[in-house]
Amino acid sequence: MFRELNSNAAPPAGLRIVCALAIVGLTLALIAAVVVSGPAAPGLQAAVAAALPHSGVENPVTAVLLNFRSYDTLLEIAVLFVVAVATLPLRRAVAPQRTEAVAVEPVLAALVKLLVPLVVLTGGYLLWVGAYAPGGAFQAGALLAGAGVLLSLAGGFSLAALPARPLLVVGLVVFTAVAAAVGAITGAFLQYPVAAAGVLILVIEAAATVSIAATLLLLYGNLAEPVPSGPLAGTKEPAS
Amino acid sequence: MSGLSLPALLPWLVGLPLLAAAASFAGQRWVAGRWLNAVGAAAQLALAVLVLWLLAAGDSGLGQRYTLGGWGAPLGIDLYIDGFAGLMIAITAALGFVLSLYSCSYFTEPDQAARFWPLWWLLMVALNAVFLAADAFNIYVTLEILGLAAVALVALQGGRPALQAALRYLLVGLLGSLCYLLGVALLYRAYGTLDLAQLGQLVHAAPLSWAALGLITVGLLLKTALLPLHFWLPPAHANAPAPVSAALSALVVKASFYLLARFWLETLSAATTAQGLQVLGVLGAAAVLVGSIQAIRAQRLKLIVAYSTVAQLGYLFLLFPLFGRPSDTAGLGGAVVDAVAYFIIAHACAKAAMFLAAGNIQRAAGHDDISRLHGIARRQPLSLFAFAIAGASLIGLPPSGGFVAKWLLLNAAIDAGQWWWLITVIAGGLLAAVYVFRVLNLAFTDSAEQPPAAEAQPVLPRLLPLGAFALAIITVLLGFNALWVLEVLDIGVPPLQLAADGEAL
Amino acid sequence: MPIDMTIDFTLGAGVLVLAWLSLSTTNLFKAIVLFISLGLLVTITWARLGAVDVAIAEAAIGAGLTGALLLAAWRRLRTVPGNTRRKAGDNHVS
Amino acid sequence: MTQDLFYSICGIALFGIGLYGLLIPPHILQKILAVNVMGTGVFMVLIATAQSRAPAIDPVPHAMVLTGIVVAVAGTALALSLVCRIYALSDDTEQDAGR
Repeated sequence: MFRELNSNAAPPAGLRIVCALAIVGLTLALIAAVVVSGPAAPGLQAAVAAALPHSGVENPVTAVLLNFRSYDTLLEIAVLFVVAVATLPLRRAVAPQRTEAVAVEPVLAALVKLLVPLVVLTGGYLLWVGAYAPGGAFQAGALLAGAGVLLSLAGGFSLAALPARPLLVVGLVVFTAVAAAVGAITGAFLQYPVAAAGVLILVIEAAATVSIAATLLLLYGNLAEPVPSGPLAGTKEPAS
Repeated sequence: MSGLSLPALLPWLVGLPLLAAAASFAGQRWVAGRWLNAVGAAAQLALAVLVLWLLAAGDSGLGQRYTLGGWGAPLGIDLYIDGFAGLMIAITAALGFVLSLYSCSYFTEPDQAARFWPLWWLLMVALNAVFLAADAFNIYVTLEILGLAAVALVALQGGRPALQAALRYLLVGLLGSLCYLLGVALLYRAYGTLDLAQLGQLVHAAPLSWAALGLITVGLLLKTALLPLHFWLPPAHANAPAPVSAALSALVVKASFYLLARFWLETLSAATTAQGLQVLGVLGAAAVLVGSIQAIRAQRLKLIVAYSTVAQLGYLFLLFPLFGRPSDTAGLGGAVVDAVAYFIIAHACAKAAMFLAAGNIQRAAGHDDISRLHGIARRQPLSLFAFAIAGASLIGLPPSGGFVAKWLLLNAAIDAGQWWWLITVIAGGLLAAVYVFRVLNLAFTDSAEQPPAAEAQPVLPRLLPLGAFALAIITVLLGFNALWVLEVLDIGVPPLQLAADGEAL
Repeated sequence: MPIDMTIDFTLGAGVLVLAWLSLSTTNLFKAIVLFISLGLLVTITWARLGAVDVAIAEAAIGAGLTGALLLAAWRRLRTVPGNTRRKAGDNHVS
Repeated sequence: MTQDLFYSICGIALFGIGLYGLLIPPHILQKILAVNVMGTGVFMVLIATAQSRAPAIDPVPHAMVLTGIVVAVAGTALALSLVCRIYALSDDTEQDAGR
């Protein structure tokens, strides 16, 4: 089923038809289950609205992500960390030695120089505004990563120059540390004191933003500039 | 009560390995520091033992909840521990400790070690988080950590077979997660909560419940590698580094099985049917037979052990038909759950011992092609001995954990009046004997054209055979300490049901 | 309201058609571009359903970053003729 | 037909299309795309469910989808890096295709 990595041979028509019929049947059954079960049950919006004044933020989605269900978000940052660890190139010595330097157009470079501070600023704004309106750490982190991609495209900087390890891990460390520290004060892991909740959430989000941006940038960098990694450290394709 | 309260320790079962992951990542240039990981694993073991002890000493004999963030379900997320969860955490910590010690000697190349340890700790995070989870969406996130960390660990070895196995494992894992998530989405649509206990009270037999149950089941079966969906497991488990194979077979597949048991027998039990339970049992029985036969036919040592995992997982699914449909939301307990939980633990120890032994042999011989492993017993006596003991446990020979586990399972089958499962259990034992003795037979006979001293065999660090041996010893010890394990298991089960079980016994 | 339903049906049908085209084409580059367009259409859908937070994340991560990753991978698969197979460390477990 | 029911159905259909794409098409990159399409389908069901409680929109599914999007990009990135590593190791991808 998942055997072929890269073949262009289509599976036999019979198999495709059986597969398609099975999936159509399954899909219709699921749709039927949803249709016959009538309107959705009342959700948690009332509970969220009631607890929102004690959450330290005004945006309900941020309140859910970073306060009510912050444990999920902590583990989600751990998911990103898994992928960062799994793909982080280990040997700096053989880092990118691209012979053909990317020919950077002066217009593009100038445009990027103008654009990047703007993107970074927008990222910071998104991070801050997440407490009140749509926005937050993940959106801000993605924007910052976008700025990094732009910069590297313009040849402005090399991803290998970043102090990657501390940046990648800071979100997880700060989040866990705050979770444990507030636990010592309030008695429950991840329970912020109400008065400090807004500030603590902003601290966590700022650290998370840095790690998210660094991770996303790393993931892009790994694919865009082929750096040998891990056990394959010797198998670098010749720079031709 | 003293200042030590059990629930307050629960978040540390997740927090401690999380911090260890971050620390081992930040300090990965420090080669000598790898032994600190063993210290961390010892701390995790101590924590798990403390939790188990407090759980067993608790006067209420009830499961314990912990509200993260102080909100409480359904708005917040809770952690929940009962006897079943406690034992899973304990076996995770115990195996985690032995495997960590082993890994300190196994991963000597700095690059590999630097990547292994953070991933290893994240695997521990995910396992503990799965066993403590009380929230359906939280389980999705923990399953993703578990799946991605496991894939990254399989890929650690490098080399085309390992990478391809990892890629297939990843795609299957993602498919499983998404099926599970769609099931959770439908549950939330129908009942408006994600908390497992609340869902357990709200769920009733309805089309949307059945759809959710089906999706969750398929998703988790993919991750547990039950028979028709097992195709990804042998290559992934056989091509990973030895301690990773051990953890995958012993713990990771059990995590999704644990969730299946929770969903079928607790949370969604109102939506299950007796036929569905029987189908799971039949698939399990088929897995025992097919997996064993493929193990007999396999040509590589680690592949034999991996197919054996497919077979042994099949036994676990006898839980479903034997447990039957609970008349009310009674909690997971009783003789059948005891038998299956005991089986999980016994198999975890035996299979980990086997994978470590196989890994030692592979490292010493430079390959694990069993047609060229003649006389390996002379060169790797301790590893072979560990393999033999673990094999005896898989077959179900006394005195071993595997013997007690099968004996409990047979009793449960007779009590449930479903004697036909006996055939599977006995046939599975005989088939296991065939593949275990096939290996032992080769290992103890010298082949004619054996060049004894022609190739200098690398000397393994002392810890590697000792690790395998220690796990084999634990497997035997388990056989002598069954009662204590069974007592812990009944925590969180209402006394009424226990009394009923007592009469049945 | 008829206008509302028109918008919804257009969005829904557009999403399904783009998904199908993206997965059924044999041209990889086209598939990726179609997938990115799908992400943008989905972003509009999220915004229409009142999920502005999700829409921002989808545009930035779901469509933008995933698209960039896919294009980068596609370029590597196309341009790197992986002909430097190293024998050591490759086949020792096969 | 209400808006939330319509988008729930679209979401499930998207899930089905993705599933077919995961099982059938020839190229690994398209399988990775297919997983993402399936994910989008699930997200659509969740967002439709959140919207069904209008005018008060339920933020919990939104938070779940935000988490899901990040998890999806993590999985995608890991898959792509594995694909590229496998590709860099192979002489001839066609030759190993049938294994």
